Amino acid sequence: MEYHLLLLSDRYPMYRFILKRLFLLLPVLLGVSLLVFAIMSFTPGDPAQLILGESAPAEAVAELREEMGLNDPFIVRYASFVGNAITGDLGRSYSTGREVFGEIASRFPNTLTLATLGVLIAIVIGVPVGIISATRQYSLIDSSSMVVALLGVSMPNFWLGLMLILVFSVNLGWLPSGGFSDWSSVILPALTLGTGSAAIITRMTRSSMLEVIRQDYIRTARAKGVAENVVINRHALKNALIPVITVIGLQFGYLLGGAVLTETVYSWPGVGRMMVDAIRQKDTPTVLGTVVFLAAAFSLVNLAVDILYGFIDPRIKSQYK
Amino acid sequence: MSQQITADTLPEAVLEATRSAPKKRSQWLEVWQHLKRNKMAMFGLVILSLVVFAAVFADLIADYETVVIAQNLSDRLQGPSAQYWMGTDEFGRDIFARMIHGTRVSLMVGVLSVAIAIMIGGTLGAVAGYYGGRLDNIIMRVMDIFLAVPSILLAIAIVSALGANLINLMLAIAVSSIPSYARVVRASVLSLRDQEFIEAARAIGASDTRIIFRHIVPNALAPVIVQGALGVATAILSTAGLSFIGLGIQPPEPEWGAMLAGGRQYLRHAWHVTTFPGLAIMITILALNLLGDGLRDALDPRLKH
Amino acid sequence: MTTILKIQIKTPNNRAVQTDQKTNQGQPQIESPTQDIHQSKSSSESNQESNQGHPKISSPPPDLLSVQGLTITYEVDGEITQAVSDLSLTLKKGETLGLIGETGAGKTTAALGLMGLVPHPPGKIIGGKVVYEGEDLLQLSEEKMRTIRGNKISMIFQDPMTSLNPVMTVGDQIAEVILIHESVTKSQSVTKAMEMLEMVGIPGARYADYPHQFSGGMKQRVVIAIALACNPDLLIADEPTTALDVTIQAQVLDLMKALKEKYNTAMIMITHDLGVVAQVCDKVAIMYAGEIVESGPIRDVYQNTQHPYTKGLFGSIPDLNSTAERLNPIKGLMPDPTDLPSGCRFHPRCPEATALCSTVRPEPVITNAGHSVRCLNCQPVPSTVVPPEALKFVAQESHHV
Amino acid sequence: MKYSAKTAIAVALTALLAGCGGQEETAQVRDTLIVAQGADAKTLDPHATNDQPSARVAAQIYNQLLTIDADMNVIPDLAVSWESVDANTTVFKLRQGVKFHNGEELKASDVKFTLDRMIDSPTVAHIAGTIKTVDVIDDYTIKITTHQPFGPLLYHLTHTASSILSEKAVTEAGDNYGQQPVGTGPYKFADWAAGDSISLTVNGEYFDGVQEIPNVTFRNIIEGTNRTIALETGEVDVAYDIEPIDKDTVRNHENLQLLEGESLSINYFGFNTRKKPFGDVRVRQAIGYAVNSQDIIDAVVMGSGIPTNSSISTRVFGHSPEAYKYSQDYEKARQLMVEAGYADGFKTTIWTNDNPVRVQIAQVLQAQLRKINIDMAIEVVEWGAFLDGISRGEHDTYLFGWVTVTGDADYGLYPLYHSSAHGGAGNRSFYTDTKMDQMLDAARESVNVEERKALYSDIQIQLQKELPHYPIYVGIQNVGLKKDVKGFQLSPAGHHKLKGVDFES
Repeated sequence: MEYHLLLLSDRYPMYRFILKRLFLLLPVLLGVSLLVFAIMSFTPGDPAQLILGESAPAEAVAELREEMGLNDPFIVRYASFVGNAITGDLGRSYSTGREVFGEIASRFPNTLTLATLGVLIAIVIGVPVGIISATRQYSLIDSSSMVVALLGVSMPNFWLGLMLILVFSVNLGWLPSGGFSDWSSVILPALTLGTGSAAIITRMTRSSMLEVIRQDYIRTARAKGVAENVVINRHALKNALIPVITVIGLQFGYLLGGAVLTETVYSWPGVGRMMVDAIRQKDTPTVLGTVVFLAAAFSLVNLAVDILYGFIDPRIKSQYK
Repeated sequence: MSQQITADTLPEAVLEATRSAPKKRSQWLEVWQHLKRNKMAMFGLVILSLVVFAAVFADLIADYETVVIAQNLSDRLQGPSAQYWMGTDEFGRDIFARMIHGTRVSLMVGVLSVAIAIMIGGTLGAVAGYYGGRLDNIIMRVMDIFLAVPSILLAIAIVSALGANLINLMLAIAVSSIPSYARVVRASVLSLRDQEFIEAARAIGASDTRIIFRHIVPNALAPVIVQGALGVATAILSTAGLSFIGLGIQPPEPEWGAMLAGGRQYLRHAWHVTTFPGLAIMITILALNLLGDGLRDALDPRLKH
Repeated sequence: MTTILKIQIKTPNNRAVQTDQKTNQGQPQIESPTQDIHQSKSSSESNQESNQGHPKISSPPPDLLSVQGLTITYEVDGEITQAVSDLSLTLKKGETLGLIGETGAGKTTAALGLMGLVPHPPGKIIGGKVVYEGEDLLQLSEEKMRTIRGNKISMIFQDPMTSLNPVMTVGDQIAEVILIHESVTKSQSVTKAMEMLEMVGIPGARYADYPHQFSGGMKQRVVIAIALACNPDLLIADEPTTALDVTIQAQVLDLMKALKEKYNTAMIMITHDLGVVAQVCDKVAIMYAGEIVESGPIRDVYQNTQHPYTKGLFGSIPDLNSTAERLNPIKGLMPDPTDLPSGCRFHPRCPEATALCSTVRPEPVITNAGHSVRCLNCQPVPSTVVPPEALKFVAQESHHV
Repeated sequence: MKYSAKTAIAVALTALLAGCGGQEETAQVRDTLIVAQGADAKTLDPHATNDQPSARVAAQIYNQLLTIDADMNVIPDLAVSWESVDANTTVFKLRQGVKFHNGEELKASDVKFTLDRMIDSPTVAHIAGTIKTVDVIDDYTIKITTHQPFGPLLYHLTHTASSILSEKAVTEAGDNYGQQPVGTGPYKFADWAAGDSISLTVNGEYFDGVQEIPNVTFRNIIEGTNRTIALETGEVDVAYDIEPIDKDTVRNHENLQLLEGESLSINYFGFNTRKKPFGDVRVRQAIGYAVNSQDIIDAVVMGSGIPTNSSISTRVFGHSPEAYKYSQDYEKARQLMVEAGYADGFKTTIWTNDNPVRVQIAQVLQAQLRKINIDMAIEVVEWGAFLDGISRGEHDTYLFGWVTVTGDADYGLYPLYHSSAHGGAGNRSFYTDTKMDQMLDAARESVNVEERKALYSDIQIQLQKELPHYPIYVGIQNVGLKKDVKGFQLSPAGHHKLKGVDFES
């Protein structure tokens, strides 16, 4: 997809490429943190008031503001955040008093588990359906599997989640309705997340596959007498996977941070939920920590995807070297 | 005689057929012709027409003041009946009437938020792509930053700073999709920028603004339209999501997402409260997706037969 | 079936037979379509008779490939495109046929038709036969057909840049075809693939390299190696040198020529380069708007060009046997294949067109020049040349329009 | 690909089936009481927060000097007795031999440390009220002195924010104390999976008897519907705050029971008396006659509320039954509107945060006020901005709630109506009335129970006349439990103590 970025690294060894990408990440993270800091500072809502609750006398609020350093100029506060962040200190949550980094670290595995399983489900559904759909374009199978795949993305996530709970927890009693007890509790949330991504992966696989099976080298393979399923699985799939992997990467990144509704429905203790709660509590350190962390995770996933390309597409790999 | 064929992947005769066609018909007519043959896309279009129809004639179907927002607390959470086709909600309001009027709001939020995003994102993308260099770099890095900030934070920020009303809601949804339109438009502009007809326009002394808006934008429109159709779907879903976390439309205005999110506690006791808005959202979004996919196929010569 | 072929052999090619048949009927020029259909029906019956009547005509080498009335359409957006109409040709072992035509004339589609690779949908073979070693390929199961593709009949595609799978090593791509068609082990196929590489002038050590590491000419050599790896009887080369730069073109062409001679492979060379045809082909067929308008032995056609289109084609090429005095391109464009002109498909552009040309569809005739031409203005040679039995057979082939 | 896809599906299905099996096995062992509530605790440092979810957990870990019984009487807890030395001074005798979870013995120094720390904490200092000094008399005796006489002192000492901490534990833990709480309560802190659950284990040295159930887990189940579902599926034993619509489901379920009780919380409709036309008492009264609380209770909370005549619940000390109770009377309302010069009504807005219950209340109010030509737009404001906006008086009218956690009228009335508490401190109606200020001050400073009762009665009567707030209803709280959970008692303040809860065997 974005080959031009990779081309920049032509003739550099792989590690230089990675370093360069990590280096490019810094200004984005700095920009993100500045934007978030500004949003948190200049939108209504006083963190001190929120901490103290509904019955806080004005003096108490003022005192707390002073104590929290909220009266310092914006630049001073931002600089001190960045200064601390560089040393790995993301500060403490306004509302819980916990170290932000520690809490992210304790919740991130949950988010990662959920996102990984969600993406796996999406791949298991999306890639085969996309291939079948593409190889039988405009057939009944194509139309019906696309409609089914699209239904996944057409349902508001929380609604789908509630329905799944009703079916699998209440009526069938097979799976827990929420929380994070054992690994069976991850199935429903992952399914909820996965169906949305499955539709996107299906669509991408289908259109990528449609494009690839019209390529000359597929005709060459057929002209060689290669059996059709081998044409698809050996010759077409690997080529078609490159844009699909991009989408999978994007979806994975998106699921890492965008699973708020699902996390709420299933009371899943993830980072997304933590972020939204923090936003609503005006808990600036937590918001900054989670957003920056998720943005970094998102970028790293994309970097991993770019590296993965190299293993699939030798043309790209040669550019790393 | 043969240079053109090297890049193409279809048999010559087919290419010849598609190439000679525009002589007879305008480009959009051709897209329409292609779309017309895509059953799924037409299904989507029919659904959407019904939805638009409902939106346009909502007032004729049910009066806003006396039916849509009128509470009838003695008829709370009634199931579907001859009087209330889709039952009533927790205030005894007619869900059918609210669904019909909700079409307006849902569509308006969907379409306008996408329009806002296209206008802002498209302009930024066009400028970035057309001028390139430093400006491009700055614009796109800022877009990257916006892309990395969770849309929910942007939405909450806008709603809490500017207040929760329809316009701000649309703005909140639009903001988070600006970067993706900027990217799409920039990519098309980049591919168009150095083409000969642009050179020609420049040679006859057309201004940059004229070149961008008269020559580049119309040609970059196709991917934006596809993205836009899918974007409307996403916007409707986002509205529902924002309603879920409590930042939806202002009550008592009916809106599908808000009806769905608001009715979720009745899911097990009064199925009709969430089922109808849920189905409406689902079918509309399905229709938008089918139409969007159909448009993509129709606009992308590579996927044509 | 076989016998039919044998009968045909007596004539220089199908076209000749056809011509005579028309002449026999008397007034081909004013023949109406209905009559044509009648004729076809009756002739197909007589075909049966002729089949039985001449079972033992024999001797010259049999045709390796005989294509009869191949007709292929594309359906795009509900519009039917006649990509190939009523195409017939024959090829003997070792022979090379040049198929010439402008872009869009239907050459590639015809070739894909022979391979059974017309993309379906949108393409569809709606009539004709492709008889290869006595079997109609169009009737074969896909599975059976696969054993022929890449094995007995191979194809070289136009653009080497896109013909190779970018994510497989070139060696694997060669070895694959060997592994499919020959009962060898994996390692044997690798050895053979390396030999093939060497044979097309690429060091075997480059087996594990990927296509993007090769130049265009080298890639085409790889494609040739794939095509020839199983020692096919027939090689279809679809503009194999068009995408290459001029110096490389000659090398690749020489290579193909050498290999073809070495293995005695028959070849259909699709090209629009008349020079290439002159260099390698024994026979030539010129296509226009999906039809073969003129065909015959290469010297015949080059030296005694009959069809106005062929004349124009030669006229548009500088200095070819000084047939034309100055560069003289053909006016107009190829017709829209979804909306072909009535009568002769070339008439709107033809400098020699008469009123009749716009209404009557010409059938191929053997002219005085000794080869087949599809033009109303060309007088057929007297009917005596062709035995009547053969005529009947050909009549049957010509009704697929 | 086909094969790998099939395999993956097979694996997923197996996983599904295996998952079901696994769950049944774990349900066998009953050594843990699982309690579900709607949010995770923020911190278990009682001085760092004042939110209900935290208090509900902290209530199991800590004790206060005094506590309130189910009938709202102040009874001994860590203090066995107390004595009022003078209007400003009270002396408490501590229970002896009480051990903190870290093994330290409770001493008067811990109490002094705790109360001093409380006064210093901006979050909870207002609960410490007017405490001036805390003096250690001996290891088991402590003297609390207030700035001025403070009637509700004893009630304030029952608040979870007044929980007694171990000086040693707090000092050792430093900034992390909120995640490593040490108390004297029946359960001690074991583990905290942030955002998910908090585990407690039984305190084997609890002074008031060791609990039967060895472990308690507080689980965070955000969606109300899902708490009921978890209760039905047996994933939890106790679920707090069952959605009104789900109450019958729980009540009628063969394995479940529902406990309900009047709470200390009130929902009110407030008017910004600084803004036109709400400065006019006739307009406020007109609204009082236009509103029908029962309709709101029925429509929004399915009957889980009691129409009221006061800003404090009947269970709060000082509640007066004598204050005027408005009932819907459109005639009277319209007449008052005419008198106030608003015969044609007016346009206004109501602010509410995004709490669905409040948003729904706003919609019913909107419909009811339309009857007297008040066109009221609903402004749903995000919590932070809401609190900020109404504290600054940007609103016309607003919906809010108040929980008189201490159980004493002072806590429920003083911040809401005293002119010194304008804005964030509680008086978001910006109600200003010198006489009201005087009465509130007098009631606060009196240490005479009867005198206070009389004063509060006058205050409430006056408030219903003035109507700076229209009190809509007193909340009825509920808890859903499995039938085999015995001994559970509702605490009116909402932080139910699990002491004495056991499984029926």
